[in-house]
Amino acid sequence: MLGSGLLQGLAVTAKNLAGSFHDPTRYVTTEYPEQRTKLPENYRNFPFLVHDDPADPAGTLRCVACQICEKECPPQCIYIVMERDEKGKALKRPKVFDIDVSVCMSCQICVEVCPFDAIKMDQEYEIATRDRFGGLLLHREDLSKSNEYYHQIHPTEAAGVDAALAEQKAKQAAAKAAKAAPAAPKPAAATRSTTAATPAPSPAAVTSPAPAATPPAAAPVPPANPPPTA
Amino acid sequence: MSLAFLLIAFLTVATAAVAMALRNLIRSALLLVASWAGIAAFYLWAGAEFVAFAQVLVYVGAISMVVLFAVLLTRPSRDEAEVTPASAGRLLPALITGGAVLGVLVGAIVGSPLRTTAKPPPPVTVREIGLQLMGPHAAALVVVGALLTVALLGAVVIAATSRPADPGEPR
Amino acid sequence: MNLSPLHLCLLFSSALFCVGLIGALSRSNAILVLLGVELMLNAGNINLIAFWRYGPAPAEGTGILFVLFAIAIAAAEAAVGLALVIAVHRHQRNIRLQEANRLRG
Amino acid sequence: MSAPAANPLPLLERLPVALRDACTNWLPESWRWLANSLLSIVAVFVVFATLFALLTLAERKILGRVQNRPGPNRAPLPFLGLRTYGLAQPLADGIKMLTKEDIVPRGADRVLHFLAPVALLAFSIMTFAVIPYGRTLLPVELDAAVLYFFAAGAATELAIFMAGWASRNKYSLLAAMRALAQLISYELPLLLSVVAVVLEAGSLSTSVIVEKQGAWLFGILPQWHVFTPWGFAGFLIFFVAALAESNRSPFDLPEAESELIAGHLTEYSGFKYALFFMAEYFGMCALSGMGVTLFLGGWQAPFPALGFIPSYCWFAAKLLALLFVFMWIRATFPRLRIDQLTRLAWKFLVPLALVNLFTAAFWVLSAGWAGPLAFARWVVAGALVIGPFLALGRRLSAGLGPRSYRYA
Repeated sequence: MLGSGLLQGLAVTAKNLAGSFHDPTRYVTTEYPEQRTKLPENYRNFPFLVHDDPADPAGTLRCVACQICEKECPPQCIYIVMERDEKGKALKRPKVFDIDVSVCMSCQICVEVCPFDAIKMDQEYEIATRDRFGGLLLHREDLSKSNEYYHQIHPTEAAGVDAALAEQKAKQAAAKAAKAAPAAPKPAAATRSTTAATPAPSPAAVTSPAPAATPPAAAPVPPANPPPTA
Repeated sequence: MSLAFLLIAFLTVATAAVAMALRNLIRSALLLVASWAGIAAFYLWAGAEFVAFAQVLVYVGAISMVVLFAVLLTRPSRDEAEVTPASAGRLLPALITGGAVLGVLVGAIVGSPLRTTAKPPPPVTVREIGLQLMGPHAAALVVVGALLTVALLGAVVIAATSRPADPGEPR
Repeated sequence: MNLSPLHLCLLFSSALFCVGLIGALSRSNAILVLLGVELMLNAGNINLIAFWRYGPAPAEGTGILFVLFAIAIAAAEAAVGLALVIAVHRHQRNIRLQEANRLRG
Repeated sequence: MSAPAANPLPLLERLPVALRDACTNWLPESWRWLANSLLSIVAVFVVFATLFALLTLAERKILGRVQNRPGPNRAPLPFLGLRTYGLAQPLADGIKMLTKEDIVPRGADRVLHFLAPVALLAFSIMTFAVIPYGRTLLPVELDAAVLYFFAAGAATELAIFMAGWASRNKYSLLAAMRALAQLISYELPLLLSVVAVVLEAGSLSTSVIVEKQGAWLFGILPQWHVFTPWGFAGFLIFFVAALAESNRSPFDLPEAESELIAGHLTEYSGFKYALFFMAEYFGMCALSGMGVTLFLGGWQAPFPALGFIPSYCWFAAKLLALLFVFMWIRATFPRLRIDQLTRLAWKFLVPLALVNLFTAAFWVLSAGWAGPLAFARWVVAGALVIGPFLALGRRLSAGLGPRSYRYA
């Protein structure tokens, strides 16, 4: 009959109207500035630099100013100047590390190419600014964030990174020991992947809610690069 | 009350005159609507409430719409509704004729001793109008109804395009 | 010269009538001519109401009824007239009355 | 406002008139009517302007709730910082509208562009004059009140056309043409459905029409027109036509945002836009008020026992309920296409309204039937309503149904 569809439609909207008052599953709005939804762990937008010691953020940056990310960045939003001492010798840390987030396209390539796990993706999305040019150009100080913060926003991935770094450090120590004892054989590269699964004791892993077990596929496994001190 | 009448009369005639002289058809149609509304105001002033509302309903509500539709459908160019002003060859005879008619009418009106009653008119309620329409004037009402129906049908037939319906037209 | 209200009403209506007449005669646009005719009809209606109001023997509501009928007929006239204008425009792409001089469409 | 009734009314019922008299009693007799009329105008305007402000908020709130979101709830009260569920939103909107720049296009017809919103608002306010808001609250007692209402309402179409034409914008002009076509089409069923009421009541006066609906069947059932077969059908026709006449969704084609930007409102900004908005809501209120008056018993209480509540409260309650339905419908239905719109008017509503007129005539003629004949009266009238509805509805919806899509 003509009109029955109209009545059905009215019933649907009436149900919504009444339901939004008593049914929290219908009413999905969050009052944004006061209430915030928890971001999913894999959410990412702009990169930041990881440092290890909050007491000395500039000194413990993992970045060695190798400029790989600068070269790989598709929109070329990264600008790095390596710090040098007065004799011109490279100090392996950035003097300038700028990211123009108004240009950045959040592709995460810088994170994937970084051999030192020094640059990671942040979850900070409230970057609105009144300063059109300077406000969106982030400097080293703005970008530098602690490893604990990294554990907070990406717990699973950070645990994997920590484990890999710890293993690398252990291997370096072993290599040093092997150098000291010249007869010792070099450890096979194939053992890396198996040992990476074992959780390494890390001070930051305690704060992370997720168990630092096998890192998921999303967690970048550090590629087999020569250790920085080599 | 006479002042109100003079005001209404002046405004009505003025809007009508300006409307007849304008180049822009839309403006002249809208001014004519104002003029019709002025006539309705005159009816109100004269105490013919029902006629006044009927005048507004028919002229301001319906005829103006038809006029505006006709103007928009027959615009000379797509962008404006300007028309040529009256040419001198037509204006002059028209003015002479109109002036002559006006002179004759005014002379006749002023010169004739019209008997008028001082008493106010009998208040005619809607009920009485209805009874009159259905009683003594029922035949006229039927004729008017038939006339309106025929006129509307004729208007539709005249104005409708004879284009056959497109079979692919969406329902 | 002492003019009664009836005189004033009649003068008003004749002025309106002449405005309509001049408009209908002088303009060449068919719509404006039709509107001029409408004005003349309205002027006639004013007369009817004026005589109903001030006339010597105001019959109960006859003037009002006449005006009502006249309004109805004016509506019919406007509808047919404007339909004709539209039909003329469809044939000639023009509604100047001087050029609407062919009977064959 | 009309003279008080003969028997003394309760205090609450008399309150508005008593207040008005207290305000104007000190004036000489010859001036009092003028002061009274002015007070009525001011009162009506203030009440409906406030209602307009609250309706804009209520509409957004209801639309929000239907879409499972809260609607505007953040504008704080000035200097207090209290949010009060967005109660200050109309205030903020008003200030925004007042302070925005008023832009007139270069090619626009400046005079008409200015005149259109003013005329529209003026005519919409004029329609409020003849609605009886309560037993003693009728701004203007007119013998031909219903005719006056629709005459004033008809003039609003002209204002919409003026707006569309004066903007010199293709979208505006298209909207003006659409508005003309739509308003003419729906004027007819609107008037025809009202004629049925006039037939039954035997009067064009709104106060008489309301008073005729004041009896109670068996001492309990209200005899509003909507509770008769022809009245119910008439009310539905009236309501649909009123939706179209006030340019409300789903008939808001003249200002369809998705097709015509905003139709005749495209070139309006600032305060003129606010005037249009106000006029639209005023038109909605006036038509709802007329619907309440003609079909829903006006200010009459629904049950005799509830008569102690003042009549204007009943009127307000019915008006608000009707306005809520307006918003509910806006929240529910998608917009019609222009050909569907005109087809609905001419092929469905007009024939139904004409048949309904016959039903009403039958109802009036059979008023004296009693006993089993009264039952037959209901059956015949009901069949006269439902039969044409089904037949016409079948024709209207023939060939239409849920569409099936094939993905290429």
